[in-house]
Amino acid sequence: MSDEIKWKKESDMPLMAMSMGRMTVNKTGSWRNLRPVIEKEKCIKCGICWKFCPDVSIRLDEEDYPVVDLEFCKGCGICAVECPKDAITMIKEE
Amino acid sequence: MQKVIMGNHALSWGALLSRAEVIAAYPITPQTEVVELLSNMCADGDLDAQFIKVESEHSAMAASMGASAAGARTFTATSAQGLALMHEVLHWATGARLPIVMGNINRAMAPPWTIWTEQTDSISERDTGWLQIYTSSIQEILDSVIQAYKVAEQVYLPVMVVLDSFVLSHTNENCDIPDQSKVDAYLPKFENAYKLDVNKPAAYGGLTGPDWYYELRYKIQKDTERSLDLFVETGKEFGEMFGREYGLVETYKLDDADTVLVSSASIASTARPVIDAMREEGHKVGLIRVRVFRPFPSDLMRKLLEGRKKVLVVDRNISFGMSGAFYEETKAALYNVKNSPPMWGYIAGLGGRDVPTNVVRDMIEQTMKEDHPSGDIIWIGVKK
Amino acid sequence: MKYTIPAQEVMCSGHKACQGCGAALAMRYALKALGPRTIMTFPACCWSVIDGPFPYSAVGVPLFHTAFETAAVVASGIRAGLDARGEKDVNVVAWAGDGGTFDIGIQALSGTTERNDNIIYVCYDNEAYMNTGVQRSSATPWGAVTTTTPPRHFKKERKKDMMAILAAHSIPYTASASVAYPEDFIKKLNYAKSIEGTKFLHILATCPPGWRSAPEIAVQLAKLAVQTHAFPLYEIHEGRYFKMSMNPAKKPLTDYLKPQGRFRHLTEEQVADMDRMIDERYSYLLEQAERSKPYFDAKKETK
Amino acid sequence: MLEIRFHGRGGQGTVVASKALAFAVAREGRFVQTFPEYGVERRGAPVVAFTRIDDVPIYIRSKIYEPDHLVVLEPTLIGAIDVTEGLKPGGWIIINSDKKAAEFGQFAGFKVATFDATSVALKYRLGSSAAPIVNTAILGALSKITGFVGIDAVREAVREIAPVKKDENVKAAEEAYEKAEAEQEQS
Repeated sequence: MSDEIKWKKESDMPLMAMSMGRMTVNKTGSWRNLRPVIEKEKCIKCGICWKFCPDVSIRLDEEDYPVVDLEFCKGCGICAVECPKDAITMIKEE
Repeated sequence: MQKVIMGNHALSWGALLSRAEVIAAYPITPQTEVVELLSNMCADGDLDAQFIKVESEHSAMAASMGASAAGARTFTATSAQGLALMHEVLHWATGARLPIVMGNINRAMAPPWTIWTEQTDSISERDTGWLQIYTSSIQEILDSVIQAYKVAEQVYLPVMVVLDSFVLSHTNENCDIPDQSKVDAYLPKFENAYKLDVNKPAAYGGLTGPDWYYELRYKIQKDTERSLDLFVETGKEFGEMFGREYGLVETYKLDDADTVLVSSASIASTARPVIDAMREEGHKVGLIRVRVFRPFPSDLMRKLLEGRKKVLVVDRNISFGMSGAFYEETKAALYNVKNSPPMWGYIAGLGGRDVPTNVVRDMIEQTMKEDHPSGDIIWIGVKK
Repeated sequence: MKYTIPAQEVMCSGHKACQGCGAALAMRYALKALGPRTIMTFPACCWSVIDGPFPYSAVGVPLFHTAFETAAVVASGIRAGLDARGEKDVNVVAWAGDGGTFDIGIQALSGTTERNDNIIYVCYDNEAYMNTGVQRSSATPWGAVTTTTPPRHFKKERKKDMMAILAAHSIPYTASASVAYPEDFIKKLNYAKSIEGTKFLHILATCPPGWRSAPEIAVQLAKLAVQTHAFPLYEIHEGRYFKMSMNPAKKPLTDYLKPQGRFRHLTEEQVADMDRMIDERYSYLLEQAERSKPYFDAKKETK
Repeated sequence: MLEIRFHGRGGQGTVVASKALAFAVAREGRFVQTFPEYGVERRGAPVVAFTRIDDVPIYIRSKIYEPDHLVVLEPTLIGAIDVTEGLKPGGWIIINSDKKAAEFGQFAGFKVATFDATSVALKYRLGSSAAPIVNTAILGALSKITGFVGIDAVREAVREIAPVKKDENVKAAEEAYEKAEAEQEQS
């Protein structure tokens, strides 16, 4: 349900302003100036970065290491501040 | 079942027979008996509905929106200041395409404080997208609530059933209360295809830009226009089942009439014996009672009025700086017509000023006497 | 890994919240607790925009956008509609900002609460009208600058005590929570879910643009609000019995104020004034909690 | 069409009297319309109510200015207001009074009948002695005197409309029906 909805005419639309898809069509990664980079060696897999991400842009892989979804990460930097091991650094986007 | 009931109770009975599932209402004179009877109907178990006793009319409409959005058949009632307080959410109910039915008792607006009848309250809401039925008898009030749901639920638009304060709301009259089983057959249980459903999560009413808002409004207009046919169809079907047919307008002795009185609600009702009396004297006068005001039946009015000698429209409402609403709309409908008759626009009965037969007669006679109306607005009976 | 909060995500990425938005975090946590069998209604608030434009939505649950002052009563209506149709196991949640709760929506909220309608009302409080560009609300704290309370005329009125107003309706449960303490937040929502009646949650939601603070310290600031006693976390049961959710040793108020541009104009004296107000309120809460102890002890015993 | 106007004081059951008459007439299969002159009058103030009766549906929706008949539930109103205003010549004036009809000499040209509905109301403890509710008794009297409606229909209507003391109200109507006499004073 994350595909962009493209209507051509009014008859394609629902009766009222009713959502037909999810906001995952909106790739908020383009908002970012700073990008979080995770140093796996320092990571203790506590999940705190995952927990405090307002954009649901960090998931934990099979080994519980955090992975940043750069398609959506807005680069707010909360993960870097909250990380108890300073394992996340915000670096400038090119 | 034959009963003598008051207009307000006819609204309650209409809601009961329509099996309203949620009622949210706030008391206001002259509407209180509507909610009192409904409360008792719920308390006695005659009506299996949730009754939300809200803290304002604004909340009455807002709660109705929530309930209707959740898929429940929803009823409320108000009047005048209460309706005005709802204004914002009246638009909301339309935009959200919620088939709510509301009774509105036409009471004049304050200040000064007043409780007597006038249509300016509901006329002020004519642009909210609510369909409006103006009733003229106790029976019609009850029947209109049931028909209102039938139309509302097909076009997903809210309907206002309007009645005059006191002249209808507090008048007791013979009324046939139809059998529940027959009403159930006429108005089956409603399944809202767009209800809030955890199994089909969707957001309703989210921010919409100029790229699609325009089309959403187009859809409302199209469905509002469609409701014209639906009012006719459902009114006919109602006639077949219950022996009382309803349409967009009611005509009386119109066929060969060269002078036609157009009015609504109780004034149009009082006009009937006047037409009878004048017909007996040989005057070719006829009557159109506009029942459905929104959507305005422009085509039908054109058909009925084209080529007549004279038309007078009597309004119990006023759009200050212009004229009466029924006059405005009738005139607008006839504008591009070749044989458009001259049209007199009378303002009568504001604030509950009684409009007895002799006043109706005065307006018809004045119209017959003059070649052309002297202006856009003619006040009748102002104490000068 | 042992998750301290539910793993399930109902809210999705792609929403339109600002960087470091506390309101977005609040929604994420709330939906973790509430789950997909939830229907929400939003009045005008940041979330009217955050959720995304038609035809998209981020919350993942049915949502009715409504007029500014109607959230509580629309929730009442939804509940009545569901009840009328026999759908009992759905959470009905009004989700509103501080403007829609403390100011324009208080009448409808009072009505819903007085009827004790079975809904959860969540106020995510970012302490001003952030959606319209940071104008003062009655939830704006004393001392803060907004676009309608400029530095020379900063807000001179204290923040309205909404919890007390709600509690005065004798509703079963009112609680404050913070995006900095998601476990506590979720625990409170779980409790709210488990009981009938109107439940009110007051969430402090950091707003980096409105508070003139850096987005990366959003969670830190929310934490400091609790640690400096500016935004205490507590519950009120049955409108009378108070319980502190935590009682941290007080950190200097300036730790909380300094990183926020909205308090930058305050003199040392003014900060001291603010501190006194905070202490006054905090000690009142402690007193209430002390007084309420027998109630909670008895509750524990009966369990 | 018959048009009847009721005069009384707020709290006496004037509006209910007009309604009860309509209810009774409707039970006989005729068309009725009844409504109070709506104001914001409180208890004790003079009130007016109207009933229309016809064999065909009633469309006129204005007040009654020229009633065919009058019912006066409160005799002290006579003199205080012009109760006969607009009354058609030869119309009935049914007055709740212990006086003889002949004593209402001012109503020349009308048919006057009196009945002491207050005593009957008090006997059945309808209302209080300060404010007896006389409507059901006066209706019984009206049925007997004018024949506008049969006592059977009155009985049923009273039972339907009386909020409390249904039996007592029915008895009051019946007793009034038995005792009332169509004595008239015409001059």
